[in-house]
Amino acid sequence: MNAYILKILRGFWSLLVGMKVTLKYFFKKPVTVQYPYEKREIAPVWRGILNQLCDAKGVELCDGCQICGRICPVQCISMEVYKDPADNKRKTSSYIVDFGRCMFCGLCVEACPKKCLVHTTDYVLVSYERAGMVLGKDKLVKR
Amino acid sequence: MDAQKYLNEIKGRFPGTADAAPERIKDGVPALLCPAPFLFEIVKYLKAEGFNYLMDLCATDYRDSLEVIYHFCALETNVKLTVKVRLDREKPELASITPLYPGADWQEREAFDLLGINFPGHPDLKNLLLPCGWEGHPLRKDYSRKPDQYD
Amino acid sequence: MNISYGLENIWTWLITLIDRLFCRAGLPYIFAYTLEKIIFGVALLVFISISVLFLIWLERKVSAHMQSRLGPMHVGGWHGWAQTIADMVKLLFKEDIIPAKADKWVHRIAPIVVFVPSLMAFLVIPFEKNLIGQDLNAGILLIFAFSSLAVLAIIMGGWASNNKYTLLGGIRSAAQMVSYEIPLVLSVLSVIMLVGSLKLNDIVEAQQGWHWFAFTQPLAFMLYIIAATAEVNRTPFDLPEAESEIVSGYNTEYSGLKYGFFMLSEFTNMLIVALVAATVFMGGWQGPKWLPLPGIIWLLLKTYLIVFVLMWFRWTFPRLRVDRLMDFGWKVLIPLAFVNIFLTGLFMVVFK
Amino acid sequence: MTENTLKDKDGFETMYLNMGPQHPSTHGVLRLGLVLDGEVIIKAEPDIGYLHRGMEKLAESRTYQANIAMSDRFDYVTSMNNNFVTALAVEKLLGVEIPKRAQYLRILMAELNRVVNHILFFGFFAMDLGATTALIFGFREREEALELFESVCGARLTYNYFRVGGVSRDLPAGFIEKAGNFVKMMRSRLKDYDDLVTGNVIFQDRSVGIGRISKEDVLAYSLSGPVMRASGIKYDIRKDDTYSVYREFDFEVPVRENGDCFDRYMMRMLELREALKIIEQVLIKLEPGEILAKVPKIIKPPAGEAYVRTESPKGELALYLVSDGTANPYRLHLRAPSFINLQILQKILTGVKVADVIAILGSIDITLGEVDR
Repeated sequence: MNAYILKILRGFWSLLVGMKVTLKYFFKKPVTVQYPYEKREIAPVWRGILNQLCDAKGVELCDGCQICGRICPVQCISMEVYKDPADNKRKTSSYIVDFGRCMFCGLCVEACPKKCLVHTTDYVLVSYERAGMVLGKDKLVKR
Repeated sequence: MDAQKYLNEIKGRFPGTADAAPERIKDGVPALLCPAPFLFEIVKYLKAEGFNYLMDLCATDYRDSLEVIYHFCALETNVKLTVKVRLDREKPELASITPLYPGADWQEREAFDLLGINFPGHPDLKNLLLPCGWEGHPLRKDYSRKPDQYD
Repeated sequence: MNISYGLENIWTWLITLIDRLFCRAGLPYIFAYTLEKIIFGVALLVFISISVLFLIWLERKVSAHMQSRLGPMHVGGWHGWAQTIADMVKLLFKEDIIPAKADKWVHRIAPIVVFVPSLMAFLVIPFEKNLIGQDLNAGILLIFAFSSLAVLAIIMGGWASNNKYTLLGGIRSAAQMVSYEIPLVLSVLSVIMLVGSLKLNDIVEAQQGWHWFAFTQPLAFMLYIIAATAEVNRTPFDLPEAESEIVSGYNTEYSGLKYGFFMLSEFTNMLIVALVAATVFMGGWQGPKWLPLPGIIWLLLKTYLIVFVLMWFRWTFPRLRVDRLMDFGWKVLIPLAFVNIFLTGLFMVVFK
Repeated sequence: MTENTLKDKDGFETMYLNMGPQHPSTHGVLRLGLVLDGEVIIKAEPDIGYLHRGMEKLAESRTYQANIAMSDRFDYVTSMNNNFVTALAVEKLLGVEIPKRAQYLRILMAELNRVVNHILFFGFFAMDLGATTALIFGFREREEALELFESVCGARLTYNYFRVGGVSRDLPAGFIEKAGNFVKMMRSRLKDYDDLVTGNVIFQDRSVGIGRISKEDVLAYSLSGPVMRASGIKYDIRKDDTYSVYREFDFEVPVRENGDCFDRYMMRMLELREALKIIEQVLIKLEPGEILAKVPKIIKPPAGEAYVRTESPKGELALYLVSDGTANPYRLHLRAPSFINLQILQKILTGVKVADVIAILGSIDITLGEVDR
C-alpha cells in the first residue's frame, strides 16, 4: 500500500517537474524568426544560386571549358561554346543552369579552373513555372 | 590471421571451395568462393563456429555471372569473413539462409527484386522495393528501362 | 452576499423593463419570460462563440510560447488575433466531403449532436448570482448529464464515417468517457455532501470569502481536474483523437463546417469543465471584497486559469495508452475519490 | 494478405488496418499492414519501397565524388555519416592516407551529426507518444547544430562536405568557440529533456517493457547500433572495429539490458552525451594542417572491392563498393541500418496494441530514405 501511494506521488512529482520546464520556456523569449519580415543571417559560404564572375573590365572570365557541366552529378549546366575570331579565345554564347534540377552540391564551383563560377548567398528561387528556374547568362553573369 | 583458420577448415571440409581473388579485396577480410550447392551447409557451419552476425548480404552482376556476397562477423572475437557464391546468370538459384539468419529475409528479397536471384527456402519471396509486376531487374547490367509516362 | 455592481444589475433592470412593458401591453407573463430566455440564450451563444474563438487563439499562443515559438503573428495585426476567425471562415468555405460508403445521415447528424449538449450545459451555470439561465435544483447533475451525451456523438461520427481509424477513435472514446464520468461525479460528490445542495448558486455561496473548496477539498479538486481533462479528450487523455496513432480519431473523415463543429464542441466542453471547476471549487463569481469587480469577471478569470492549466497539460505530457488509461481511471482515480468521500463523511460526522 | 482471412483467438472476424503509407507517424512512407483483434495486433507486415529511388543503380553512372554528393540523400538526417562511409570506402579502394586535421574534422562533423540525429530521435519519439513540445525543443537545438554545419560547408541538410582524401573546407573563424558553446548549451538542455520527457511517469509507462527485443533476436536479425546495444550487446564499431582515428578519443560505449523502448530511448540519450564528449576532445586536439590529401582530379581506383563499415547514429552503416578501374563505381551496395533494423517489426509487433506500434517504430529510429534508398 505504501509503495502504491509512493508510486502515485512520485508520478505526480515527475509530471510537475515536466510542467516546470514548459512554464520556464513560456516566459522565455521565443527563438523563431518571423521569416518574411526578418531574415536570419546566412553563412558567407552558403551554397546558393550560381554566379559567373567577370574581370575588372567587365569581360567574362569563363572560357567554356565544360568542366562544370561534366562534373555536375545531375547535369543541370549546359552551354554553347564558340571561338571568338577577334582574340581567338573560346567563349560561351549561352550558359544555362537549370536550378530546378540543381542540388547545390558545389562540385562545379570547386572544379572551375578559372575560379569564375561562384555561389551566392541567394536562396530565393520561387517562380510560377518551371521555366522560371532555368537561368541563363542574363541572370548568372555579374558584371 | 584468425579467419584464415576457418577458411582452411572449410576448404578441407567442402570440396570445391577456394579463396576468392585476394588481390581484388581491399578491405583485408579473407573471402571464400564456394559453390552454390554447399552454401547452406557452409553458412550453417560458420554459424556453429561463432559467426553469429550477418553483417550484409548483397549481390553483384559481373556480366558473365552473378555473385552473391555474404559478410559475416563473430561479435565476440571480432573475426570477419566474406563468403561469395558465383551463380549462373540465366537461372540463378541459391539456398536461402533465412532459416539460419532471419535478418537475411529482406536482403534476400532485395536481391531477388533487383537482381533476379531466386532463393528457394525463403518463406515469402516477393517484391520488396519495386512495385508489384515490375518487369526486369534494375541492378543487372543489361537492364534497360522502358520509357514510361513521365518520359 | 450583497454585490451592488456587475452585469446582473443590468440584466435585472432589463428583465424588469421587459416585464413591465409586457404587463403594460396586457400580455401574459409567459411571453415576457420567453423573450427574456431568448435574449439570454442569444447572449450566451454569442459569449460561447467569442470564447471559443479566443480559446483557440489562446491555445495556439500558449502552445507556441511553451515551445519557444511565437504562434500566429500576421492575421489581424496584433499577435495574429484574427487568425482563428480567418480559419473559421476558411472552414466554412471548405468542401463538405461525405465518404462514399459512409452512413450519410448519421454522419451528418453527429456534429449537431455533439454541439447541442455542450451548449445546454451552460444553462445552469451562474455567471453571477442572478445572471443564470435557470437556477435548477439539480444544476450540477444536469451539467454532467449533458456532458456525457457528447460520447454518443463521437461514436456516431466514428462509426458513420466507415473508416477504421474513426471506428477505433469512437470505441476508445466510449470506453474512456464512460469510465471517467465516474471519478468526475464522485469528486464533486464530496463537495455536494458538504454543501447539501445540487444547486450551483448554493455551492458558490457556501464558499464565501476564501473558503474555496479547492483548499478544503484539494484531493477532490485534483481528481476533478484530471477526470475533466479526460472528459474533454485533451492530452494526456486525448486517445480518441490521438493524431500520432489513429490519425485524427473520430473526426478523421470530417471536413469543412462539420469538422468545425467538432472543434467548436471540443473547446466548448473545455470551457464548461473549466467553468464548473471555477464554480464548484474556486468560489465562482465571488471575488475578494477589496476589489470590486463584476462577478462575471472573477468567474472568467478563474475559468481561464483552469483553461490555461489544461493547455499547460496538453503541451507538456505524452499520451497514455488505452489500457493504462483504464487502469488509471479505475484503479487510481475512483479509489481515491471514494477515499475522499469517506474522509469527508467522517469529517462531517465528527465535526458536525 | 487479403482482408479478414485471419480469425482472432475466439474465432471472430479481425480487422485489417492499413497503417500508412500516409500516416502522421510512420516516419515517411512506410506501410504497415496490421491485422487487429480490437486494438491488439495479431499479425503485422511492414511494406516498404514507396520511396525507392534506385540509388544503387544511380551510383553506377556517377563519379565517385558525385556519389559522395548523392550519399547525402541516403539518410537525410545523418548526411555527414553517409559522406563518411562513402569517402572511407573510396579511400580504401584507392589506398590514400588522410591528413590528420581532415581526420579530426571528419570525426567532429560525424559526431555533430550524431548529436543532431539523436536530438531528432528524441523529438520524434516523444512526438509519437504525444508530447508535442519535445519535438519543437528538439528542432530548436538541431537548428543550432545546423547553423554550425552551414558555417562550415554552406548547406544545412545535404552537406557534401567530405572529399575523397579529406574534407572540402576548413573551419571558419570562430567555429571552435561556437561549437564549444553548442556543447555547453546542449548539456544544459539535456537536463530539460530529462525533466520533460525521460522522467515523466506517462512516458515511462508508455515505453518501459514495450517492444522487448532479446539478445538472440538482435543477433538473428542482424540489428545494429543503439537497438543492439539497448539489448545488452556491447558492440560499437567505433571501438571494436575502429576506423578513422576514433582510437584516439576517450568515450564510453553505453549499454542497457532490457531492450525495450525505454532502453532504446535511453541509449540515444547516453550516446548523445558521449558524442558531446568526443566533440569536446576533437575541439581541443585540432591542430592546423592539411585538409585534403593528394588525390588525382579524376578518381579511378584500381579494380577491386571493399566492404567498409562505420557506426552511423542509426546503426552499422556499411558500403560494399566494387570498382572496375573506371571513374564510376561498378557496384555500390549500401548496408542501410534502418533497413535491416526495420525487419524486426514483423516479429515484435504481434500481441502489442496499436499505440505501441508507434512507440516501437519510433524507438527503432528509421529514416525511410535509407530504408528504401
